This record gives sequence, C-alpha cells and structure tokens, in this order.
Amino acid sequence: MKDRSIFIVGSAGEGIQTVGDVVARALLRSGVSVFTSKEYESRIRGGNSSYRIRASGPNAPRHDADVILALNSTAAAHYQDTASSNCLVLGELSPGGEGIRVPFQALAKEQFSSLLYANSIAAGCLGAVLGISQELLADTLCERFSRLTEEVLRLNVDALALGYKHVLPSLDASSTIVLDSSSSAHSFISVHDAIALAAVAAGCRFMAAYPMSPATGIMTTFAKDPELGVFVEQAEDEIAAINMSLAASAAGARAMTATSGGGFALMTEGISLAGMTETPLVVVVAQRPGPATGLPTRTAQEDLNFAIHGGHGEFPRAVLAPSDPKDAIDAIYRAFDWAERFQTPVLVLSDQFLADSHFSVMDISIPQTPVPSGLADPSESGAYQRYALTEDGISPRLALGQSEHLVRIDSDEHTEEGHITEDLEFVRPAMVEKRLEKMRRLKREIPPPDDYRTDDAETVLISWGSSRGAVVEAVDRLRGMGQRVGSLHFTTVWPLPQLSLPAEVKYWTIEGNATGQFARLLQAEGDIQLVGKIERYDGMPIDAASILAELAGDHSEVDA
Amino acid sequence: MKDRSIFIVGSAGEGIQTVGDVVARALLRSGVSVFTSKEYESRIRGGNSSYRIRASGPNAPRHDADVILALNSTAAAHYQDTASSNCLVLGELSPGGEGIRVPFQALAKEQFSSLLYANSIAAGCLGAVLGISQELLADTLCERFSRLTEEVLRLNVDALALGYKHVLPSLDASSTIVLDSSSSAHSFISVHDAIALAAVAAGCRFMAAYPMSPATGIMTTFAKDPELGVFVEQAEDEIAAINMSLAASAAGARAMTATSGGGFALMTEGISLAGMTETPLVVVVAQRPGPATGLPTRTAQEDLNFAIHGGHGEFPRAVLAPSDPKDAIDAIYRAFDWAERFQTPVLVLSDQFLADSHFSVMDISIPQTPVPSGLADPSESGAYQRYALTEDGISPRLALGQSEHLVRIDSDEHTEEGHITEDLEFVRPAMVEKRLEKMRRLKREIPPPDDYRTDDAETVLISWGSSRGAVVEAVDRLRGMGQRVGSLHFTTVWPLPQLSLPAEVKYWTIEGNATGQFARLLQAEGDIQLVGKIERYDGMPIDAASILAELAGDHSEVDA
Amino acid sequence: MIPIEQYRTTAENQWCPGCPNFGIQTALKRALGSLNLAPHQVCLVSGIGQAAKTPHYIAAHVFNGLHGRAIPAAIGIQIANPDLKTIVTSGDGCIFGEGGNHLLHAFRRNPDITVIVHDNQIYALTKGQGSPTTRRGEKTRMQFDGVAIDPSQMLATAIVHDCTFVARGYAGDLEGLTELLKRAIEHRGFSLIDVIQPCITWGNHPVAWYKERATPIPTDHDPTHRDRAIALALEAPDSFPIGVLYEKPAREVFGETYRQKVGDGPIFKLPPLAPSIIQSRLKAMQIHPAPRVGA
Amino acid sequence: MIPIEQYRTTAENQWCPGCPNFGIQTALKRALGSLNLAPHQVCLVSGIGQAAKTPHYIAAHVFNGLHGRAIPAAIGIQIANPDLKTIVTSGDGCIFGEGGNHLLHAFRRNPDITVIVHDNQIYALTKGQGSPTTRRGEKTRMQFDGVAIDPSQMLATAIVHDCTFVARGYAGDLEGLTELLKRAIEHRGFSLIDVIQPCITWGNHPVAWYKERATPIPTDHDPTHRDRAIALALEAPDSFPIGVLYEKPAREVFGETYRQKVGDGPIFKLPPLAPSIIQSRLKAMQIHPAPRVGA
Ligand SMILES: Cc1ncc(C[n+]2csc(CCOP(=O)(O)OP(=O)(O)O)c2C)c(N)n1
Ligand SMILES: Cc1ncc(C[n+]2csc(CCOP(=O)(O)OP(=O)(O)O)c2C)c(N)n1
Ligand code: SF4
Ligand code: SF4
Ligand SMILES: [Mg+2]
Ligand SMILES: [Mg+2]
Repeated sequence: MKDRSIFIVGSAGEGIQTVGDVVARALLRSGVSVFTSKEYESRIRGGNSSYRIRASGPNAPRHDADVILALNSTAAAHYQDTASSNCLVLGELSPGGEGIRVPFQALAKEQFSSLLYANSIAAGCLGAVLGISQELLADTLCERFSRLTEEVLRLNVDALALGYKHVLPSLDASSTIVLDSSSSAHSFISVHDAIALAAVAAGCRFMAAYPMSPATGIMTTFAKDPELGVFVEQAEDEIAAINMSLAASAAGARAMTATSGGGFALMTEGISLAGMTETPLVVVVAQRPGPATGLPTRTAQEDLNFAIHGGHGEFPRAVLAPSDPKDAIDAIYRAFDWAERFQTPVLVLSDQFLADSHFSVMDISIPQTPVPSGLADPSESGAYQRYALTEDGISPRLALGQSEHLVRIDSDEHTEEGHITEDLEFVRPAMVEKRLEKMRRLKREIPPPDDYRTDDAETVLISWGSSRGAVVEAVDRLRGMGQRVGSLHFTTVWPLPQLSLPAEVKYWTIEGNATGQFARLLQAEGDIQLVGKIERYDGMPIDAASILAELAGDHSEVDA
Repeated sequence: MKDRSIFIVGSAGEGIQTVGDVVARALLRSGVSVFTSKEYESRIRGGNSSYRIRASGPNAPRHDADVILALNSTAAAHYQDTASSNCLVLGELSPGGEGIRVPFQALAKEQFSSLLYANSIAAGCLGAVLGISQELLADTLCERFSRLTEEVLRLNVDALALGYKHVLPSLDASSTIVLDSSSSAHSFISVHDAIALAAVAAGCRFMAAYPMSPATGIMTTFAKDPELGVFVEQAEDEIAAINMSLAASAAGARAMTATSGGGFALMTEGISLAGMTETPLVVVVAQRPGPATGLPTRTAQEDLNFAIHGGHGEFPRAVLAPSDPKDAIDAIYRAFDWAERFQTPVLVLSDQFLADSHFSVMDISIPQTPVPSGLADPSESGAYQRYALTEDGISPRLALGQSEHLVRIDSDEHTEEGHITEDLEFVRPAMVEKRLEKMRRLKREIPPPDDYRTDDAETVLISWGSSRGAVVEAVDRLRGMGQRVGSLHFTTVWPLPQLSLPAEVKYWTIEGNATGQFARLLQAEGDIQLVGKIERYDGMPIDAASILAELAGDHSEVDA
Repeated sequence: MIPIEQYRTTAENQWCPGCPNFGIQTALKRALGSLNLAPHQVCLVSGIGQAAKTPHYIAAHVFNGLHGRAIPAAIGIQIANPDLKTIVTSGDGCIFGEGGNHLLHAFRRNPDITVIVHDNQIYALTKGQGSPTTRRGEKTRMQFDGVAIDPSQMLATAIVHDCTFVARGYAGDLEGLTELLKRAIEHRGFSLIDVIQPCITWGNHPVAWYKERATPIPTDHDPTHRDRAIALALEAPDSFPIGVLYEKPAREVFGETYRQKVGDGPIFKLPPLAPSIIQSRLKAMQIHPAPRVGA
Repeated sequence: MIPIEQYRTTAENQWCPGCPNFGIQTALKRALGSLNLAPHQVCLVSGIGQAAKTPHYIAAHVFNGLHGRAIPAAIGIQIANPDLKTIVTSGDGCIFGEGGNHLLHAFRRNPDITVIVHDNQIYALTKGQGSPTTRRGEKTRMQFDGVAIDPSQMLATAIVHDCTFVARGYAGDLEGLTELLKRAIEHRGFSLIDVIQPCITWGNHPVAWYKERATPIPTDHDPTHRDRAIALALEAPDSFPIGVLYEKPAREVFGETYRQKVGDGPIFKLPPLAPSIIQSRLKAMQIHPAPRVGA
C-alpha cells in the first residue's frame, strides 16, 4: 500500500519530535521514502502540536492522518478531526475516543519508574504499527540518542520493546501498514538545511542576523558548525544585521542574512542601500502569517509584494522562492551568482512549512566550487572608479581594502568615483539608467517557469514557492482521474520571464495568501486571464486535497 | 503679457529665499498670482540653488527662466543654460555673461558698509524689473523683517531703493515686464502648510516624528505653533516615531507621523502593526529621489509601490497623493476619515517639490469641524471585544482607558477579545476576512480620477500626485495648438477605483520615476493599453515643456 | 485593596509550568491590588517574547505591540491618556536588545511609566539564543561555544542618565518583588525594574543558582549615591543585589508642559480646537492686493 | 610620517566656511599621517549628516552608508578585512540618536574600530533640530521653547560598559585633538572619542563659549578610575573636560576567535572551503536502507 500519513501529536516539550525523528529515520532505513512536517504553537511548553510523517507518498503535506499517535489525550481530542476514514488512533486516547489505547505514561512509570521512557514506548508502538522491525527501530533510537549513557540507552531500548510488544497483539491485518520500499539511499533534508549548506558552498562567509521564526535555523546551522567557516553574529536588531552583512560584503566577504517579515520590514532601508551602493547581498525572508506578529510558528506566502517592492527608490533586485531542497540549492547558487554579477540584493523567500519540513530526496548534490567572485582584478584598474559607467551598467567591483585602489561606497547619488553629487543634468540620470540597465540584463537571465504535464493540458495550475509539491500531487491525482491538467511553477518570482501562454487554457493560481499577490503580479506583467484563484491563509501549507476541492467548486477546505 | 518665470539664483545661505519671498509677496500684493518653487543642494552654505517665481502663469514649474537674478557669478554661470530666449539676466553676472550687471555686494559695502544689505538691493532691482512699485516693495520688506530694529529696517529700505534706482535706467520697454493682475485675494500656501493645518483641523493631536527632508516642515509647523494643540515629539528614530504615534492613537489621540522614503522603510513594521491592531494612523511620506540617501533635497515619485506594499502581511490601507494645497486639504480629511472609519493606516504621498512650492490659490478653506470620531460609545458595549466580528469587518473601537471596558490591542493574530490565538480553523480565517472586508468597503469609496478636458480627447495623459499642474498646463497648451488632449489625474492611488476607459484613446502615463510604477499599477488593476510613458528621474519636477517634448517624440528634455 | 482575583483573564496561559514568570505575574497583580488600581485604570504594554505575553494574563488594558517597541508605545499611550497607569512588562531581549535605543532615550524623557524587565538572560520564545544580559562564556542554542561578548549594563546606564527610580527584583521573592513593584509604580516619572527571572527551560543555571545570588542590597545603601548605585548595578551578571539601587525625587515628567497648555486628562476628552485658530492661520497666508502705484 | 597632502580628495567640500569640522578633518589627516597609515590602509565609515560627509574629504576607502548605521557597517568591514584601520566619523545625531542601539551593543563587542563623534549638539544637515546632546532648555528650530528633555550621556554609558578607550576632544584644538585621535586609533579594541564641534550656523553659542568650557582634564586624573571618569563625562553639557576619560588595557577584540580558527587577514583572501566539508555534511543526511527483518 502507498502513501500513508502519520501524525504524532502532543504538546510542546513532550517529545513528538523525538518519537517522530526515530520513526521517520527508521522508515528511511527500511527503504521507505518519507516526508515530514511540523506544526506547533508559539510557546515552549504545552498546547497542541503535531509531527507529520508522510510515508511512501510525494514530498507534500497532507492534512488528514491515516495513523494518529497521541502522546496525551487533549492532543488526541484536538486532532481527532484530522483522522481519515479508517484512521488508526493509538496512544493516550481522548475520553470516549476509539483506537488502541496505550497508556504511555502509566507504562513508563510502572515499568521504568520514570516518565522519561514514555516516548520510547510510543516509538515502539508506532514502529510496530508501521511494520518496522524492532531491531531497526532500536538501532535508530540508539543512533539518535548516542549522547546518553549506555545504561539509559538500554532502558530506552527496553521501553521501545515494551511498546512494540504491547501493541502487536492489538494489530490485525487491517491495522498493520505495509509500505512501499526501495533500496536506494535518500537524503533526509530540509529546505533550510539546503539553503545553509548551499550558501556555504557558494562561498558565503558572513552572516549577521537576529533570531526570528522561522528563519533562525539558518543562522543556527552556521553557529553550530564552525567548520563551515561562516562568521556568524547575532546582531542587536535586524537593522544592525543587514548593515553589518552589507558592509562585510562591500569589504569582500560574501554575505547573507535571514529574517522573517517583521525583521525584513526593518531591513528594507538596507535593501535600498544595497541597491544604491551596488553591493551583493543575499537575504532570506522566511515567511509566516502576518500582519505584525501574526502567527509566528505558522506558514504563509504573504510577503511576495513586500519582497519585490520593499525599499525606497528604484534599483535592480531578484526574488527567488524555492520549493524543495534541490530547488533551494539551485536558488541559492543563482542568488549568490546574481548578487555578485549584478552587484545588487537578491532575496530568497522561504516559509515556515519549508523550514520545518524534511524531504526524502535522491541524488542531491551541491556544486563543488563556489560562485565565481565578482571582484575585479585590481591590477587591471587604472584610475579606479567604483561606479564607472559602462555599457552593461556593471562597474568593475573592488572590495574595500582589496588593493591600493581607493574604493568609495556611497549611499547618496554619486559620481563614478563614489563622491556625493548634485549633478542632475548628467550624473543622476546616468546613474539611474546604469542601475536599471542591470535590471534589464538580469531579466534576460530569468529561466522560464517549470512546466509539468502541460503539453495537452486544458487546465493549468500556476504556483510559486513552497506549494509545488502539493500542486504536482494535485496534477497527478487529477490526471489519474482522467483530467487534462498541468502546472506551471515559478521559482524566480521577480523579475518574471517573458511569458507567452496559450490563451485557450484555463489558468488557476494557487498561493498561500488571501489577496492573490502572484495572480496580480502575473496580470501586471503579462496578458493572462485567470479562471480562478486558490488562496489559503489559515497558517497551514497548501495541500493537494484542498486544491482538488477548490477546483471541484467545493470551497470548504480552503476557506474554513 | 502673461506667464513669466523668474529665477533668483545664488548659493545656500546667501539669501535667495529672502529676496524671493519679498518679491513674490510684493507681486501677490500687486494682484499678480505667483507660484514659487525651490531647488537646492543638500548642504547648509554654498553650492547653487534657485528660488523660482512663476508670475501670472499656472501653478506649475517651469525649467526655463525669463528673468535670472544672480546673487553671485558662479550661480549666474551655473544657471545660464536655463535662460529662455530673451531672458533678462541681472545681478552678479558670470564672467563674460550678458545682462544688467549689478554688483550687489560692492554696492552694499560701499553704501552701507555691510554685505548684509546686498539682498535688499537685489530685491529692489528685481522689483523694478517686474514693475512693482517701490513703495509696495518697501512695505513688503518691512512686513517680512518686522523683527529687525527700526534703524536696520530703514537701512534695508534704503538699500532696496538703491537697487530699484540703480536698475531703472537700464530698463527699456522690452526689458520691463508687465504682468497680469487682478484684485482678488490669494492665499500663498504650500502643500505641507495645507497638510499641517488640515490635519489639525481634522482633529490631529499627536505627532512623533524624526527629522527627514523633505518631510520635516510638517512637524516644524506644529512645534512652532503650540496653539495648534498638537503634542509633538522628536523621536530618537522613525521606529519610535511610528510606535509612539500608533499607540497614542490606540489611546484615543488622533495621530499622524511624517517621514521620507528611508524613514518610511523603518516604519513599515509599524504600518503592518497598524493594520493588524486596526489602529487609525495617517503617515505622510514625502518623497525624494532614491535609492538609499539618494538626493535628499530633490524631488521624485519613486515610492509609490513601496507605499502600497510596504509592511509584511496583508491588511487594508489607502494611499493618497495630493497635487496642490486644496487637494491636500481634501486628502488629509479623507485620510483621517478613512483611518478612523476603517481603523487602518492611510498614507499620504507628497514630495520635495510640493513641500517647497507655494501656490497662489483663491477660496481655499478648511472644514470647521474635525473628522467624526471613530470611537464607539462605551455605554453601548455590553461585554466589550475590541475585535468583535461584524458584517462589515469594522468592530466598535474603544480607546485604551476610554471607559471601564478593557481594551486589548494585540499584534499577534487574536481572538475577538484581543488575546493571542492559535485557532487556525475559525479565528484566523475569520480575522483575515474581517480585515479584507474593510478593504473591500474602502474600495467602494474611492473617488474616480479627476477628468480634465477628456470629452473629445484622442490622447489622454494619466498622472498622479504632484505632477497635476504640469499636466494640466500641457493639456491646455496642446489644446491651444489644436490637439484633442485631456488628462486623468489620480489623487487616490491605492486602491484604484474601477475604471472603464474608452479603448480608442491614446493613453500616456506621466510620472516622476524611471520604472513607470503607476503605469504598471494601472496594468495590474485594469485593462489599459498605453502608447507611451513619460518618466522623469533627474530630481527635478515634471514640467509641461518636457511633456510636450516627449509627446512630440523629442526625448531630449526628459532623458537628459 | 483590590483582591487579585479581579485581575484574572480568560486567556490560556502559554508559559511553561513552574516558570518564574508566574511569580512576576502574581507580584504585579498584588502590587496593583494593594495600590487600588482597578483593571481599567491600568494599561499593560509589551513587545514580543515569553515575558511579553504577561499583559494577556492580568486584567487591564493591553497594548501588546512589536518586539522591541514597548517603550515608545507606552510613551504614546501615557501622553494620550495620562490618567492610565502605564506599565511595560516585557523581556530582556525585547527591551535591552531590539529596543535598546528606546530605553536609552526614555531615560532622557522621564515619562511617567514603569518598565518591568523579565530578565531571564535568554531569548526564550525563539528557543534559547543569548540575550543582552547573558553572561559572557555561557553556552546557548546560538552561541554554542559560549557568548563571546559582554553583557549590557542598562541599570548602570539608567543611573548615569539620572533615571529617578532604578531597581532590581527577583521573581522568586514574591513579597519583596510586590513591594518593589508598588514603589516603582507609585514613583512619579520613569521607573526601571529589572527582575531576575530564571528560565527553567533554556537557562544555564538552576533556580537555586539565581536564588543564591539574588541577595538583598545592604540596608545601609544610600540610593541617592550614584557611584555606589553603579557599583551595585555592575555586580550583575555575577550576582544580583535586590532592591532599589538608585532613587531621586521626582522631576518634571514628559508631557507636563503640553498638559499645562492644553489641559490635563486624556487627549480624547479635550474639546476640539477652536476653528478660529485654523482660520486665523489660513488668513495669515492670504494676501490682498494693494492698490498699485506703478513702477 | 605621511604628509597630509596625500589625504586630499577631489570631492568639493560642502561644509560652511569656517566650520570646526575642518579642524577635525585636519586633525584626522595629521593623525593618520603620523601613524603612517596610507590612504588604502584606512576605511572611513559614516552615516548621514554634515559630519558624515567627512570620508569624502580624506583620501581613504569610504563607506558612507545610512543615517545612524555607521557602527554596524564598520563592524562588518572590520570583520571582513581586519587589515584595514576602520574609523567611524559621523555626527552626534547619527551615532547617539538614530544609531544609539548600535553604539550600545558595540561597547559589548569591543570591535577594533574607532568612533569619532562630531558632537555639534545639533542636527545640522536637516537644519537645526535638537540632537541627543543638546542641553536641556536650548532653543532650536524644532524645540522652539527649548529642548524639554535631558541629554544623552553616552561617554558615561561607555564607561559603565567598560569600553577601554573613552575620550573627549575639542575641534578647535588641533594639536590636542591630533594626539587624542592618534591614541584612539592606535588603541586596540573599541575606542570612542566625542569631539566637541561648535556649529557656527545652527549652534546656540559662539565658538568662544565652547572654547571656554573645553578645558583639559586635570593631569592627575587616573583614567582607570571608573567613578572619576564617569564624573568627568557627566560634566557635559555644562563643560567639556578634554582628554582621555577612561582607558583600560586592551582585551579580546571582536572576531578574534573566528580569525584564530579560519586564519587572519581579509576574508576574501581565505582559500575556499574544502568541498569535502560540505560533502560530509550532505553525507551525514543520507540514509541508506538496511536489510529489513520484517515485523
Ligand atoms: C522584529 C522582530 N524580530 C525578531 C522577532 C522574534 N522574536 C520574538 S521574541 C524574541 C526574543 C524574546 O526574548 P525576550 O525579549 O528576552 O523574551 P523572553 O522570550 O525571553 O521572555 C525574538 C527575537 C520578532 N518577533 N520581531
Ligand atoms: C533614516 C533617516 N532618517 C533621517 C534622515 C535625515 N537626516 C539626515 S542627517 C540627519 C541629522 C544629522 O545630524 P548629525 O548626525 O548630528 O550630523 P550633523 O549634520 O549635525 O553633522 C538627519 C535626521 C536620514 N537621512 N535617514
Ligand atoms: S521558556 Fe523559560 S521564560 Fe519562557 S515560560 Fe518557559 S521557563 Fe519561562
Ligand atoms: S551647518 Fe554647522 S556643522 Fe554643518 S558645516 Fe555648517 S557650521 Fe559646520
Ligand atoms: Mg528573555
Ligand atoms: Mg550633529
């Protein structure tokens, strides 16, 4: 059987992450591809949260569960509406709830005199249900807890066995799940992991940032792993973060920063500074639902317009919105490359869904060489001028202190030399045109959107960023039902490529906001008639089922 | 004869403002309508600057001069290219320059033993050239310098007389200028004067702001005139400014703030907060050329997109861009009214040109009563909920501390009561829809654009904000040449009204930026085919002559 | 004396069970109660963070704004409605980190507000990064090799700016903290109280470690003595002398001049401006042509 | 010893004739010259304001960024290229006002940069509003009835943060200022020097008023004595004791640990990261199926 959705539910701090990780990894080790995602409240302990495993299905979210493992009964009740028909519920059931009751806490207390073992019991139960061998499970658990003493590890393995044994008798043919498996190795990786590693590989050496969900993980990856060689500084605020990063870049250290919408708001003056000073800078904006503080731990695609237009004045920029780890590696390479070559800010939009999801991917790779340096050879410059006017708008760039050539970087409108100017007749228009010429050239490099099964499509779903998995799944399912559906997916969302779209096709846009930002963008940039817009803005990621429901004219899934 | 353009040129600190003010006021007192504008460098002393008087012409800029009065010879040289054919140049001529040489400084030194009198001599010269009576000039000068001692005043009047007498013999019929005049009273007022007074009249009581050209004048007006009753605070930065103003508004003080692009960048997080907390707030964004520091004392219309999209997340807002003092009074009333009624931020875009121009206007008036309060009657609320869900999306608003009803204002997604929520199923979508419903209703109130001579027009010039005067002048001049031209001018630039534009007309957009921001906005929001875009981005205001040149296919005036 | 039950709200508490934030919450309720400040007479203001959720858990007016921006918001509220007791209650990251500039300039203004810093020496809500008060060398979930920079010294900074009420409290000392909060709230002008609040989830030290170091300021301390007050302030983060470090008689508070001019009380209660004022300003801009005498 | 002509640039100076900023400019050129710092070894960093134009007038690398943001920019530059002498030269409004938070946190980091504040106690470029150092009561073009709040005390704040070089200079004292600047620039770690710079256009006092009050710190002052240093700092804005207020031996500077790990010198000269490092991280994420034993 294929495509199983497993929710491990509980409250923050209770251990759903541990149980989920052990089970997900054990599945992977048994050859089953998994996709995991998380949803949780903005608090440290308590509340309701879930760790979601989608086994042998596509890398896309599902909002219903085939198995629910509940670590406490409140969570069991909270998530009971997510149960698919035939869902197996196990663990601490809600009062009156049906399923296999396993009193994790009581068992842990009874058998191990400590609540700490409840999670291993739970992992054992779930492993059994999923048909993972007990040995493999125990192995995975030991790997994950390698820091524990041997004694404690042994007790955890016992607890796992207890759980495993406890649940076996209650399983019959219908409740045991058999999953597709293969013998190929998968990488189990999140988009933010991919962003961090690709950035380092691309040559990033500097990041100043201020913690903000869901962007923090990128900085944490650098900070945790000093061998990556990135200078990381937790700035006092986002303004310091972007100014430090930008100036470090001007002084020759390839730099990036990362934040979420509210922090990005504070950075927009710096974005404009990067535009004016022609300084390469990569900025990751990990979206969450707004406005203002909004829902800090949830997901959204609401900051597209802001990413495109944030910052005063006019200057070139690109905005990329990757959808999965491979796409993210590409996007980050492209971002650093464009930043270097066009000497301007490049934004990368991700979101909480991407930050907290792990994808199973095969054949993932990261280029072995960094993005070529955009720095000029100082020996070639005669009298050096940082903003020399050239045909393509691109001036040879030297870093501050790179050589004896003085480099002058200026936020005012400036002469070729980098001094403040008040020359409105020649210098100002020339500098405006120089900057816009770069945008024109950048635009020529924009790749076309990703085409999926559009050849004979009568309906085309248009998406951008994190929703690709769900859209592809929707297309496949609709094709399975005999419908001629395809999709066009945009990873580069600004500038848009020149599009020539067949007119007779029915276009739908699909995005994680309530105002159809991408739909409007398409309309401003080209000639497109949309038949409908699918918008999700409840803080959860777009899933195939809700797309199907919307297309079928049933709005309940999306508007709810 | 009509429409004379007079440039008083000199360096900063030298007194062009004094000379200009005296002459402009004297013209007004002799019944001549004047429009004045200023252009100057970002420095305190030195450089080249001009005070421009357009007499008995429209309230719109001209880039060429019929009279140039130069306070120093460098300025005379700098501005010599602006001379129209037949231009009369007088004062300190450039080496080899033609015109009536008046050595202001030497005369002042000689006759009054002090350079301080040079400006009065200059005012006298210019007054004579413009046919203003010496008495009236002297009177105006005394009025303007009422703070000086009588002795000094008398000496200044003597200096003025000296200038007057000095230049008279050099004037012949062709060089004396006779201007149209009337006996109606004019108000001589700038758009920022109008904004400040209208804001106070509309009920504004609080402004925290941080100085930034060209927005500072609004705060200065309040600070200088405590009788206006506005609590003014110079904040430590723009972030403090918007948060103070917003919170004061939440506590019942009608509030505004003002800044320019870079400061607005720092305020965008606060704009989003106003959207989320549903707090009325009026923010004036006085534009100048960017990006970054750009040209601090010049003009532009580059922040349209940023004003529309600045701030993370999705929430209702309106953006108004007045073109002249009357329009500004309307816009400010509308801004405060919308802010109160829709409980959301409203932005008002002005620019340096508007900030530094004085218009002659007849019959200007400001409503006698403030905008109605958006505060609810606390005695009507049972169990009060700040974010109560209502059909129109508008919840009865009580201020913090208005009554015994507790008011909870929250930047997180919140319940009706104003508490943090994690309810994604009902509360979050309902709150998103509530906020968007307000936008839908706001959109219904958007007035159509201003129509000017479009009835039989084959060509329509589309403009927004500060360029109206120039566009109207261009239309009139083209009509005078027999061309069927009209214009559509937008003061409300976001949201746009529903437009149904006749398809056979040739549309041009005209705006002060290099990327055609408004043109793109029109294309995103409606079906419009543009035949051309006229864009000016050299830091100077759009004028009729450059529009005419562009329409005639001669790009030299605009692209230079 | 208002019983503390009257400050209960319906909001579900989101703190970790046992968090010392509960102590601050209770102490604040008690202080308000014993000062007879009814919920509607109080406005609680915060930014974003765990501490910043406090206003949801105490019945009062609430302004829960942006991370770092509680102080300017409180100043705006205090000016708009001076009848409210405006109290900021937010985290160390919020007030000393993102919002540092506002605190610095609040010292200068002396607004009549109280600022309570829940000083847990960590960014708790974002899961354990160092905050401006984290001790040098301590390991966190961002500074894995230990924080490499020195802590902020904002109490000493308050004192050099002659802030007229500067105190340090301890979240575990309910009685003492209640008293300190009462004094801070009663103080006319700006009062700053840094409350040591061990974080039992992300903190590097057990509560006992803090308790040991949170010792009362010697009773012979003269709180008008600047140098001694600074020395006491600078003992942190190694130890936390608890009590009033610095206190001076109230001086002019922010907005007083304005109120003297336009009238006291909330601005929304002021009568509208006389239209004649605007009209006179407009009139001053009007220019009437004089009879022309000709050149 | 490099002659000061070598620091000349082609930029047209935009200051008012006679402005004491010229004095700071000359002193800085002299200091650089006598420290044998060639133009390309120096990076001048500023925000926006009259003072912030300084970098255009002295031959060196220039980063003239945003108003208030010179310090984070300088820190970024210093980390990216520790071989450069990175010197901030900007206004009181820029550094103490808009940029206050960055200064506050720079104290904590101790980056090896020098910050020169052109302290004219006014916002000059925006035409005369009060700055954070304007004396209470002084009238400005925004505070028409006089500034109603107290001045910032950032030197005292530096001292309580144990900033290891804190000085005050006077723009009119070329010799003395040159010496101070030399010491500040030579100092390893963060050095802050507030230079009293009368504004002859917007200032409320004639230069003589300042000159009178800019008196040398008594020679017996012990710059390691915190309390006395604070007392000297707090004499401003009534008088301006000139000299080094506070000085401590250098301590660990910002970024040292990083450089110890990856190598010294500019980051752009570092060899690219060994690809094996990335590959090993990728590999750690790879999961190979084990033979399944069946449930
Ligand atoms: C502009 C902005 N930047 C960052 C964040 C993310 N953020 C939320 S709370 C927090 C830190 C909270 O620390 P603190 O103020 O000490 O409160 P605590 O959680 O420790 O009580 C941060 C960085 C944000 N909400 N807004
Ligand atoms: C974000 C931002 N806010 C405001 C301004 C406007 N501004 C430019 S210079 C300045 C004040 C300058 O004062 P100071 O730093 O003391 O320098 P000075 O001109 O006195 O030398 C201000 C407010 C700006 N450029 N950017
Ligand atoms: S994370 Fe720390 S500060 Fe936050 S509630 Fe838990 S224990 Fe308290
Ligand atoms: S305005 Fe003041 S500080 Fe600026 S150059 Fe002129 S005198 Fe100097
Ligand atoms: Mg904290
Ligand atoms: Mg200054």
